[in-house]
Formats: sequence, structure tokens, C-alpha cells
Amino acid sequence: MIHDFTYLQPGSVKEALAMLAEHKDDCKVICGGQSLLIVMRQGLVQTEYLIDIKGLNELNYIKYDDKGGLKIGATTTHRAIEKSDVIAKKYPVLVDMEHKLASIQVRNWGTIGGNLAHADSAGDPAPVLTALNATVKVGSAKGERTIPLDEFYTDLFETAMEPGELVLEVQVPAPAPKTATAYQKFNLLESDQGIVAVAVSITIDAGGTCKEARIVLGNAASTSIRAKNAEAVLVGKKLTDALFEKAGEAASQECEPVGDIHASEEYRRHLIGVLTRRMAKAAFEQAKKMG
Amino acid sequence: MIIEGSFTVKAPIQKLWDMLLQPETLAACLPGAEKIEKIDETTYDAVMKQKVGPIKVKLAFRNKLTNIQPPTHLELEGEGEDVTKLGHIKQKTIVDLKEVGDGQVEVSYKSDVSMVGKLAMFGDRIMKSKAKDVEKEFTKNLQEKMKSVV
Amino acid sequence: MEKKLLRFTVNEAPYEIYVNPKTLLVEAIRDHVGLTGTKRGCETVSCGACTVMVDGMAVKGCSVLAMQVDGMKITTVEGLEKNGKLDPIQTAFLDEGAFQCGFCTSGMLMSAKAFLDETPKPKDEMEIRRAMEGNLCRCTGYNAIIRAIDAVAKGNYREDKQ
Amino acid sequence: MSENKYSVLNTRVHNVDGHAKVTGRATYTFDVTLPGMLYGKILRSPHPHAKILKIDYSEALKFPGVIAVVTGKEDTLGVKQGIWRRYKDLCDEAILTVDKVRYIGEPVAAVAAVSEEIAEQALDLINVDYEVLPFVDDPMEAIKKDAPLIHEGFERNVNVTRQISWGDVEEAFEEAEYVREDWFKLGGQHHMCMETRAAVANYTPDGKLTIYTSTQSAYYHQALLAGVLGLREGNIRVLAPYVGGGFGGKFELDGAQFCASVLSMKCCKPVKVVFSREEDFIASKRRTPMYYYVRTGVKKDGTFCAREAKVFTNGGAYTGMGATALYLTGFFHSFPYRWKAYRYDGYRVYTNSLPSTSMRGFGAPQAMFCSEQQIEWIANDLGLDPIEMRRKNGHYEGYEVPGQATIASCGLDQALTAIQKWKTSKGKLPKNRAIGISAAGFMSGGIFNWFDSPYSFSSAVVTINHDGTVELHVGAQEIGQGSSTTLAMICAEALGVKLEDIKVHMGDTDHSPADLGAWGSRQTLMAGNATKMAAEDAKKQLLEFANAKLGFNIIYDLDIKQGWVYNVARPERGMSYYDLCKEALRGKEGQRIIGRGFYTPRRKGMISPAYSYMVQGLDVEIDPETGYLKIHESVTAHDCGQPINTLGLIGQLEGAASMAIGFGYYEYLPVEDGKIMNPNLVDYKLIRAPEMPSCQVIEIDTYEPEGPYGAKEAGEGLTNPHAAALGNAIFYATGLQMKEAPIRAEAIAKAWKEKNEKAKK
Amino acid sequence: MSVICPVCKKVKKNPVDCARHMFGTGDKPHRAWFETQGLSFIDLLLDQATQPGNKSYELVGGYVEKAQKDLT
Repeated sequence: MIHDFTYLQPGSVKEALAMLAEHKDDCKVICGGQSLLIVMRQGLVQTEYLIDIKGLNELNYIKYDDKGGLKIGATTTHRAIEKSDVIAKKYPVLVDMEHKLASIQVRNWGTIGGNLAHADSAGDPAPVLTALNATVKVGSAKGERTIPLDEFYTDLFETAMEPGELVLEVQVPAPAPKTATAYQKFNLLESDQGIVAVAVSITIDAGGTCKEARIVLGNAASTSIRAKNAEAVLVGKKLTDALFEKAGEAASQECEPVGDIHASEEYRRHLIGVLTRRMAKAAFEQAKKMG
Repeated sequence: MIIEGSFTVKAPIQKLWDMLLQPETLAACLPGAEKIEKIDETTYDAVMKQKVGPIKVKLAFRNKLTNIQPPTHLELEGEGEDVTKLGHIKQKTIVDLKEVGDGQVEVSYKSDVSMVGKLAMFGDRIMKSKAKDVEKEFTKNLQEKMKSVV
Repeated sequence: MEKKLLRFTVNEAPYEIYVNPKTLLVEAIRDHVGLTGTKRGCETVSCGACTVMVDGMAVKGCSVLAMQVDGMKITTVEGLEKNGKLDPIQTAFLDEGAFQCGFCTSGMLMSAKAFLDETPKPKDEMEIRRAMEGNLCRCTGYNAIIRAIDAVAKGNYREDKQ
Repeated sequence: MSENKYSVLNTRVHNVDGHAKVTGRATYTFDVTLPGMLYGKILRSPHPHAKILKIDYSEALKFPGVIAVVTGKEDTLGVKQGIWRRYKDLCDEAILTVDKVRYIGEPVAAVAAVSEEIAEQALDLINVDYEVLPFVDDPMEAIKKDAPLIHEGFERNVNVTRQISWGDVEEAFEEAEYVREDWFKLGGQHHMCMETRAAVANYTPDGKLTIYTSTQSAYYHQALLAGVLGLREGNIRVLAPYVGGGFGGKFELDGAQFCASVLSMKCCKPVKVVFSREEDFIASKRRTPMYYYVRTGVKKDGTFCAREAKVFTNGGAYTGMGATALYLTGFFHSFPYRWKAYRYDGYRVYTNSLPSTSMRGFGAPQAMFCSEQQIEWIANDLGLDPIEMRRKNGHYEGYEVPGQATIASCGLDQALTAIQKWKTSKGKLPKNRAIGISAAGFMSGGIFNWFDSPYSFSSAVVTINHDGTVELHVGAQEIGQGSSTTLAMICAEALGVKLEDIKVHMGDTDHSPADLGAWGSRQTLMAGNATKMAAEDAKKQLLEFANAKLGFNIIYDLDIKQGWVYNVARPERGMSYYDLCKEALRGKEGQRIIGRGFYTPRRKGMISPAYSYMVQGLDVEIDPETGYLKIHESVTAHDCGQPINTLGLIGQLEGAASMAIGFGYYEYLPVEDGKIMNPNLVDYKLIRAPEMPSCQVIEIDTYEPEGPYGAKEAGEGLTNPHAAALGNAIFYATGLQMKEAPIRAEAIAKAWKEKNEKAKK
Repeated sequence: MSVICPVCKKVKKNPVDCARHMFGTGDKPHRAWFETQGLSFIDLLLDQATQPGNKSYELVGGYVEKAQKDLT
């Protein structure tokens, strides 16, 4: 049962930010609402004001240029990302991730901004975007700022956003040369959230040595996290199966998963190890093929 | 859900024991505790507020000490409810204090917490990870507090 | 609670209704418009029984506030049949026996319809299966549903073939 | 497939209720609204075991919009009921409990209000004082000496025990040259009908109750409601509109039906109660979890000697249909093999958890998971071909299961051959991929009358109108399994008319003859026999007129086929059925022609009049490191006698496969502290379209003499073999023996890791 | 040697079979008979279920045999 609320439908971002500034803690923002409405229907979340930004078309865009990289507006749907030609060309891993995010119905209505702001550590976009070194542009009545995605999450369902701030845009730098990103979540049913998920981005130099590695774990702690020890295993080395194995072990040790009915803590760690190894290898193999 | 762990504190065991039984200690150490009230020698009422992202719960708890063996063993049982009826929580906790030499006391605890209602049904994963956080913070706070007393 | 005016089109008929803003789209369709073909099978946006088309897109009616579709075009299962003639996907469901208890069927049909409109030539069976992954069925084991969609995609129900 | 000798049977037809279902016109209980209707909500126990000291609902009554609150103590007769009416001891559930709660989710009180939301809010205003009691939720704990007692008079919480045995087991084990024993653990499974439990009850001051409800047996609910409400059966009308699935979970009295009725009787207004998905999970019933011990003795050449099984089932808080499942577990555990000696001891133990009941397969899927895996391991241990070993010991036509049943038709041998052929055709499979096989058998309707029905098991009435259209009234219940279509086809075939001439009426106790309803694979055989008999009765009456009218020599036989009434010896001579009907009615003083049919199995053994056989093959890819399973293909060789409704048959088998794969792998239903941990569709995993394998069905040609046109069961039995087939595939791909169902990915990964660590040492 | 169930008088093939029948029926009158013999129905049942062999059946079979002379 949803508790009653006052429904506000701003006509512009400016108006939305003014409403946010006015109602601060007493309001919630709904965009696609594919996650929020579930908890509201369970009675777990109540709010006095609900600000609906789903209709804000000024935030519905996908822009790309080789210099500035990719910019996705907050109200862009998952489905639009999935079907974007430029994203398919430049960031195939994003399309791949979107294909596996819930179901078509959810992707048709759910938005990237809503997903990131919801801060579910089992969400798909955050690990991939973090691996791609993305930043989030947030705004409030006072102004705008950008936050790197790997600093965006502070706790389970908590972000670094202040009251009154709204996700406006996701920014992804243009792909670096000899870089590839691979993502896999482990789940029994394709459309489910991952029991755990791993995104790995590898950059190699001409000689095949690992220049940079970003390993991001999903649902392995209260937020999606960088596995920095695992990254350190790879960076500066000629990559081999033995190293991938070692990186997996490191990731499996540094994550902090919680056991639940779907998987024990031990199993989650094990899966993190396996997926990190596999994804690191997959990203490396792809990177080798890249120009 | 079982929460267990242990830590050591450098303090006389009796002093630790006395402190543990003071509501103020618990109130100060338990994150989110709004009120802890001693009803009688063995009964405490507590109100705890917890927040996980957008989800806020306020739990009203009654705890009873069921087995007290000063200064080494303590058992308590509690039952409570979220004020908006999101869930019903029961807990059974055993705390043991043991002198491990060198003026150190090892405090070990084991809580069996069970929940029913929307919170538990829907938020098993959320609640479990939150409980872990609360536990960590409580232990940290308690250790701090003990240090300051000793 | 102040009710809000919602104007939308359901199966090509215009509606103006006043709703509590917390009303879900599926509730607006069932309780206010009175079309009960759209079902509800869960509270967690899992089962897809409430799937309808919003401006041609398959959307779960329980995951959307009714106010969010203000001004939009909704198609429900009742809107598939035109002038007493079944939509090809409905006929295909009958031909393949793609339903048993029928409770998930409305949602299945809407997902299938939206998918076929968008992807007239799916590249393989897996693409069809993935298109239907948001809809649960406890009876059929899905395969008959997939066969029905495949048959429509293959053109077996084009007018010149009938 | 051989040429079809029938005009309607074994053809592909549209389901008779198909048009309503694909256009959204089909109305379910969920959709029923009546003028002046109130909405009911149920307050449920948060405790697995507690005494109710006091219920204070005064605040709830003050809440605007609340019309009534009912409790077990004040507003019901407190009658304990159960589906085993012949055994008073086992009628142990009051639905709205009177003084004690025995599981989390048990109904404690109910509210009727002008809206669902108000009713739900009012629940929070009811205060219940409980005295919390110690609880136990595991059968092995509940049976211990000092475990809390859940029901008075059931020492050690043993609810029912069942024994089945034949032959000298000790001696047969002596004879065996190889003996293997294993313990298994089986989890529960939820029916997960797409339509949750729902009822709209309308009690009127003239003492009559009409109830629309989602049910598998309108007649059972009429009788059970009469008992608990103190009304005469005839004053209760149960209407089952379209039913959104049943699977064995919707023929016991449930909270929606009972609370809606009690509230309606109190308010004299219609009251609707619809379970939320969460309520449906925590407060309906489930497949029985079990602890399962099996010991099997065989000769070195693979001849089966003896088998012994000891089983403890988690009965949950109440008896329900679980007692029947306990017996069938033991019986089907012997299937489909010949054992010289066999012994089964089953114990159903009460626990403070959700009651367990019948669910598609009725106790047999659990038994087959254990049996069919162990057989595979034995064959492997002895170096024998498992398919040949199965063949060597399998049932055959004419075999008698000692003291239990005679097998009149059996396609096991052909089914094994078909699967063997498929397996061979697959050739060598890549690494981590294997084929798992499992055999099973099942019944076509149970010969049990624990309900103490005074009526025939199945009945049908066929009425012919003057224009030749036919009203087929059956008590059989359509729940999606296609019984309406199957019975309409049988009726059309028997009468010799077209399928579109038949209208099926069911699910209304005022107008349908009494019938035990849809459970235990009863419909095709039992309701089918009744329907065939009724149609033949009507046809006989028609032919009497035809004989008089056509004036053939009395030595000739007449028949009707495809609407043509004719002389069998000279088929071209005859008349139109439709014309005949007009004249026949005139000859009967304008009365419609009515045929009656009924069926109750007699002299058919202890269990069922007929048995179906099947062999299941699954091609499975295993990622042992993660435990992920990908099922590439499912092939079923199935013997269901004469197929009636071709499309329905395939649908039933594919549906069974999806549910059975769920039981084997996806559908984990953990209970902690008496509480179901995943009562929602996010956390309870139902297979979805991408995971569902393609299914191939190989029909095995048999003829069942007891069945209508030689037909028997299809669609329930096939929930039995898949879990074991999965286990067997895992065994061949990895060498792991998985003894817990569902086989969890985590368990596979863990066992694999341990195996590798062991190998390293 | 066929025997008669001391409670419901059903004829059974042999004492062990009769014991099995008594455990299997397990209703109040049958349980009560165990008590009259100084046996615990439930303990014997558990032994039978959790231990290999047929000890409980044989034991009760012995009692059934003894009871026969009072029944005929």
C-alpha cells in the first residue's frame, strides 16, 4: 500500500531543482520509478512530496564526441541506451549490460539517472560505468558539480548527493586506445539482478603490458566497489592466466559481501574470484584486438 | 540471522560488567538508539531508529535479561516492532566476559535475530547488511567507551 | 488527498478521470476505466501480467504511476481485436495453445505485440525469448508462446497468407 | 504417427475457452465485483507458535470505512476441518484460528471495509496479546522427545504414518550382491499460481451463501464450507469462474474463502478477499519438504532385489492433503520398477511452518529425485548401462504391483528405447556437458475417498437441444489444464458431432453434477469416462428415434459421425444429425434429450485405475566452478495412452517440465525460524523464457483399457523425473552426487571445489 | 501363521505384518494398545524409522503373538 503524497510535476529542470530546494528531506524524486515504486508499494518508503521528473525531456539525450566523450541525460531510458548506435560502436559493453538489465518493460520505462541515484549495489550500470571511468553530473538550485562514479556511492542506497541535489547527466570519457571493458553478472535467471557482478576494464600498451586496470565489483559490498588490490596485481605486468587467477583471489579477499538466501558470503567471494579472473581475461583478449 | 563476534578490552572485569548493564552505555554505543529506559531490574525498553537509504524504520523494543551471572555471563531476550508495523523483530543474545590475562577481558557475543513482516520479507539482504554495519559500529563504540572509562 | 486530472487514451478511446496521484497505471485501467483483461500477479514488478503498451512500448502497468502517462496512448489486451477480428498474435496464441490458465496471457500478448511491432524479423529464437523474459507463466513452460510469436514473425498470419 | 481413426480426438483444436482468454474477456475471481461489495483483509500471525490471549479490535472498528471485524473465537463455530473427512483426528485446521497460532501467516482476524486500503490500514489497529510458545520448524527436531507439542494428542508431533510393503525385505537384501544407501533432503516448492487465492462471498439473509472462488473443486468447497459455517450444502453455491492455475494448491479450504464467507455472514453483504502475492506465499500451502533415506539391493547383473525407504516429511502446521502425498511418495518410489521386496515407512511430522500439501506430482517428484539418481549411481558402480538396467527391471503390461495395482498398459520399454536412440544421436558431447536420464510413472486419478464423498467420483450430464447443440455439464474443473477442451472433444467424438456443437458448463455447484474436481490427474480418465458415458447415453436415445424414423431392418447398427446419422453397414444411408435432433425432441413431447454418465473406479487396486509412464532426457551444460546450469534440450518419451487433445497434451508436458526444472534447480524455498525467507517473485526464482529449454515430446503408442478411448494421464506425472535427470547430468559431467533438491548452484560449486581439493591431496 | 490384530481384529499374514499394520494405522486405539503392553508407540516407531533392520516390528510382533490366545 502506497502512502499518500503530494504529486509535483515540474516542467523544467530549473523548476524541479526549485522544488527540491523547497522540500529537501520531505520529498522523493521519481523518474522511471521501476525500483522506487516497489519499495513504496511495500510501505517501506513514504514521502510527503513526490517530484516526478520522468517527463523532463531536456534531460533525455545521448551525445557523443571524440573529445568530450559520452553524455547521457538522466531521464534517458535504458532502452534508448541499449538501442543507441553510437554507444554500440564506442561502448559495446554498455549495450551488453543493458541487454541483461531486467526486462524490456523495465528498460522501456526505467532511466539511467534513476538507476544510478537509487544506489542499489546490485544495479548493473554502476559497475560498468565505474569501469569506464564515468562521472555523474549533479545539480541543485545552487549550482552543478561532477562526482566521479567511484566516489558517488557512500553506503547501501546512499549517495554523495546532498539534499536538494539531482542527477542530471552521466559522463563517460571517450574510449582510450587499446582499452576494453568486459562485464558479467552471475545469476540463475538472465533478467535478475546479479548475485555478484564484475566489470573489468583493461588498457594495455603496444607491448601488451597492462597500463591501467579498473576492476569494479557489484553486489559484493554495500556499494559497488573498486577492487584496488586486484587492479594492482595486473597493472604494469605482462598479463597471464596466472595473474588473472591472482587478481581473482585478491578481489575475492578485498570484497565485503553479505550472505543471504541466494548465496552465502563464502560463495559470493568465490564467484567474485571466478568472475574477476574471467572478465580480466576477456577484457585483455579484447584489448589486444583493439587498435 | 546470527550475529556473533568478540573483542578484547583492557579493563577490570567487574567494571566492564557494571558498565555493560547501564542503559546509558548501551544508548551511547548503539547506533540509532533514541532512548533506552530501565523499567525494572531486568527489563529495558529501547527505541532505535535505523535508516537504509530511503527506507526508515523505528523499532520499539523490550529486552529482558533472562540469565545473569555476574561478571561473566549474560543472556537477554527481546521483542519489538517497527512503529509503522513494517516488521516484528525478536532477538536472543548471549554475552560472555572472560579474563584472558594481562588485564585484558574478552567480550564475546552471539545474537540470534529473527524478523517477520515486510522488512524481513522484502529486505532480507538490506537488513542483513545493515545489521552487520550496526554490529561493527556498536563494537567500535563500546571499545572506545570502555577505554575512556578505564 | 487532492485528486489529479488524468487525460489519456485507452484503446483509442479518450478518458478523463480524477485519480489519487498514487494510483498505479494498472489500477487506473482496471478500477477507473473498468477494463479487467489486464491482470496483476505480484507487488514487485516481477510477473508482467499487467503489461500494457504505452505509446507503443511494453510497460508493466504496476511500475508506473497513472499520472506519468498523462496524454499518452495506452493499448490493453482488449484493444488488440479490431472490428471483431483478432490480431494475428491472438490467433497465433490460439493455434499454438500458447496459454493454459490464461491469467498471464494478456500481459504475454502485449509484450509479444510490442516486440513484433518493434522487431518484425527477430534474428533468432533467443531474441524472442529475451523479449518475453519480463513475463512469468506458470502453466505453459513458455515454448508454445515462443512458437506463436515466431509464427507471426515468420509471416504465417499475414493477410495474404490467411 | 499412425492414421487417426477419430474425427475429433487427437487433432489440433483451439481451446474451447481460448477466445475468452486471448481477448481479455475471461473473468477470474480476481475480476469479480458485485454491487455493494466490501473488501476483506486478514490479520496474520507474526509468531510460529503462540497462544492467543486476547484480541482487541475496538480501535479498528472505529476507523472510518471499517464495517466489521471477525475473529475465530467470536464469529466462527470453531469447527476444525480438513480434506480427510473420514478421519476426524486429521481434521485439524480451523482456518481462522481460535486459540493458538501454529505458523507465521496463520489467519488471526479479518476486517471488512469499504476499500482494500482501509481494510489494510485497519489491520494495524487490531491488538493481539500472544503468549509466545517455543517452536520447532524441522521435522527431525519436531520428532525429538522434548520438542514443543504442536497439536494435542499427537505425541512427538507425528501427524500420520504410512507403510507400504511387499515381499520379505530382509531375505531379498541377503540375496543382493550390492547394496547402496543414501540420505537425501528435499526442499519445498510453491505452487505459485498466477492468480493468487481469491474469493467473493455473498451471504444473503435467506440463509444462502454464494461464493465465487479460484478453486480446483467447487464441490469440495461447497462441502467444506457447509461443515465450518453450519449451513446445508445445498444452500451454498460455489462458482468457479476462470481459474488462474491450481497445481494441487487450490482444493483445500483457504483463508480467502473462509474469511470472505464469515465476514459476509456477519455483514450480509458481498465481501471480496484477494491474497497479495506475499500472503499467497506465506499462507497458502506448499510441496512437502522431506528427509529421505533409501537402501537398495541389486544383483551384480543389475536385477533389482530389494528397496527400503524411510521418509520424514515436514508436514507444517496442519494435515491438509499432505497425508495423501505421504502415501503416494512411498508408492511411486517403487515406480516404475519391479522389486522382489519393497518396504516404505513414511512419517509426516507436524512443525511450526507453512503446511505442506499436494502439488503437481503429489509426493512423487521427491521420491523420484532420490530413486532415479541412486539407480544411476548403482549402474555406474556396477559398470552397467543404466538404461538397460531400467529396462530389465521395468514394469510391463500385465504386471501386478504386489497388493497394490495391476498395470493394464505400459509404454516404459518403448520410452526407454526412444530416449536411448536420442541419446545415441547426440554423439559425444563437449566438456562439462552431459545427458541425464530419469524414468517415472504416475497415476490417472486416485482411488481415495478420504473425503467421504457420497457422490460418484466423476459425473457428467449431456443435454441435446433441438438444433443439435449440446450442453455438457461436468463437475470437472478447468484450471488451465484444458479439461474443458478435452471433455468437449470426448463428448463430440462420442456423440458424433462437431466440437463447436458442444458448450461446456462447469464450476457451478448449482448446475454442475458433483465431481471431486481437478486433482491427482483425474480429469481425462475419470471425468472423461463420465462424459463419454453421458454422451453415449444421449446418443442411444437419439438413435432410438433414428431407428424408428429411418426404418432400417432391425439387424442393422446405427451410428453418428461428424453430424451424420447412418447405417453402419451402409454408411451412405442415413440423415443429418441436426434434422434428427429437431424431430427427436418433437417425439419426446418437446423435452430435450438428456444423457447421464458417472464414474467411480472399482476393483482397480488400491491406488489408481491406470498408470502412465515416461522417460525424460535432459541435455545439460554445467559450469562446475560457479554451479551454473544451462539446459540445452529436453526430450520426453511419454506414454499417455490414446492422446485426446494434441495441443493440450504438448502444453501440459512442457508446462510440467518448467515446473519440474524449477523443483530441481531454481525454486529454492528456504524457511528460517518458521518463516519463508523469499515470499515474493523477486527472491523466489521461477524459470523464465530464456532459461526454458526447447522440449521435444515423443509419444509412445499405448492403449489404456480403463480410459476413455484408451486415454490416461498426461502432464502431472512429468513433474517427477526432471530433478533426477538434472542430477544425473551433473553426475556424468562432473562426478558429483547431488543429494539435495533443489540442486543449488552454490552446492554444485562447493562440491566441485571440495572434490578438486581432495584430488590435489 | 496368520494373526489377528488385537485392536481392530483385521487378519494379517504374520505377526510382523500385523505390527506393521498397527504402526501404519497409528490411530488412538492402536496407540493405546501399545501403552497397555508397556511399550512406547512413538519410540518404537522412531527406532524403526531411523535404524536399519526391523527391530520394532519384530518386538511388537512378539507381543501380538502373545496376545493371540486371548483373541480367539
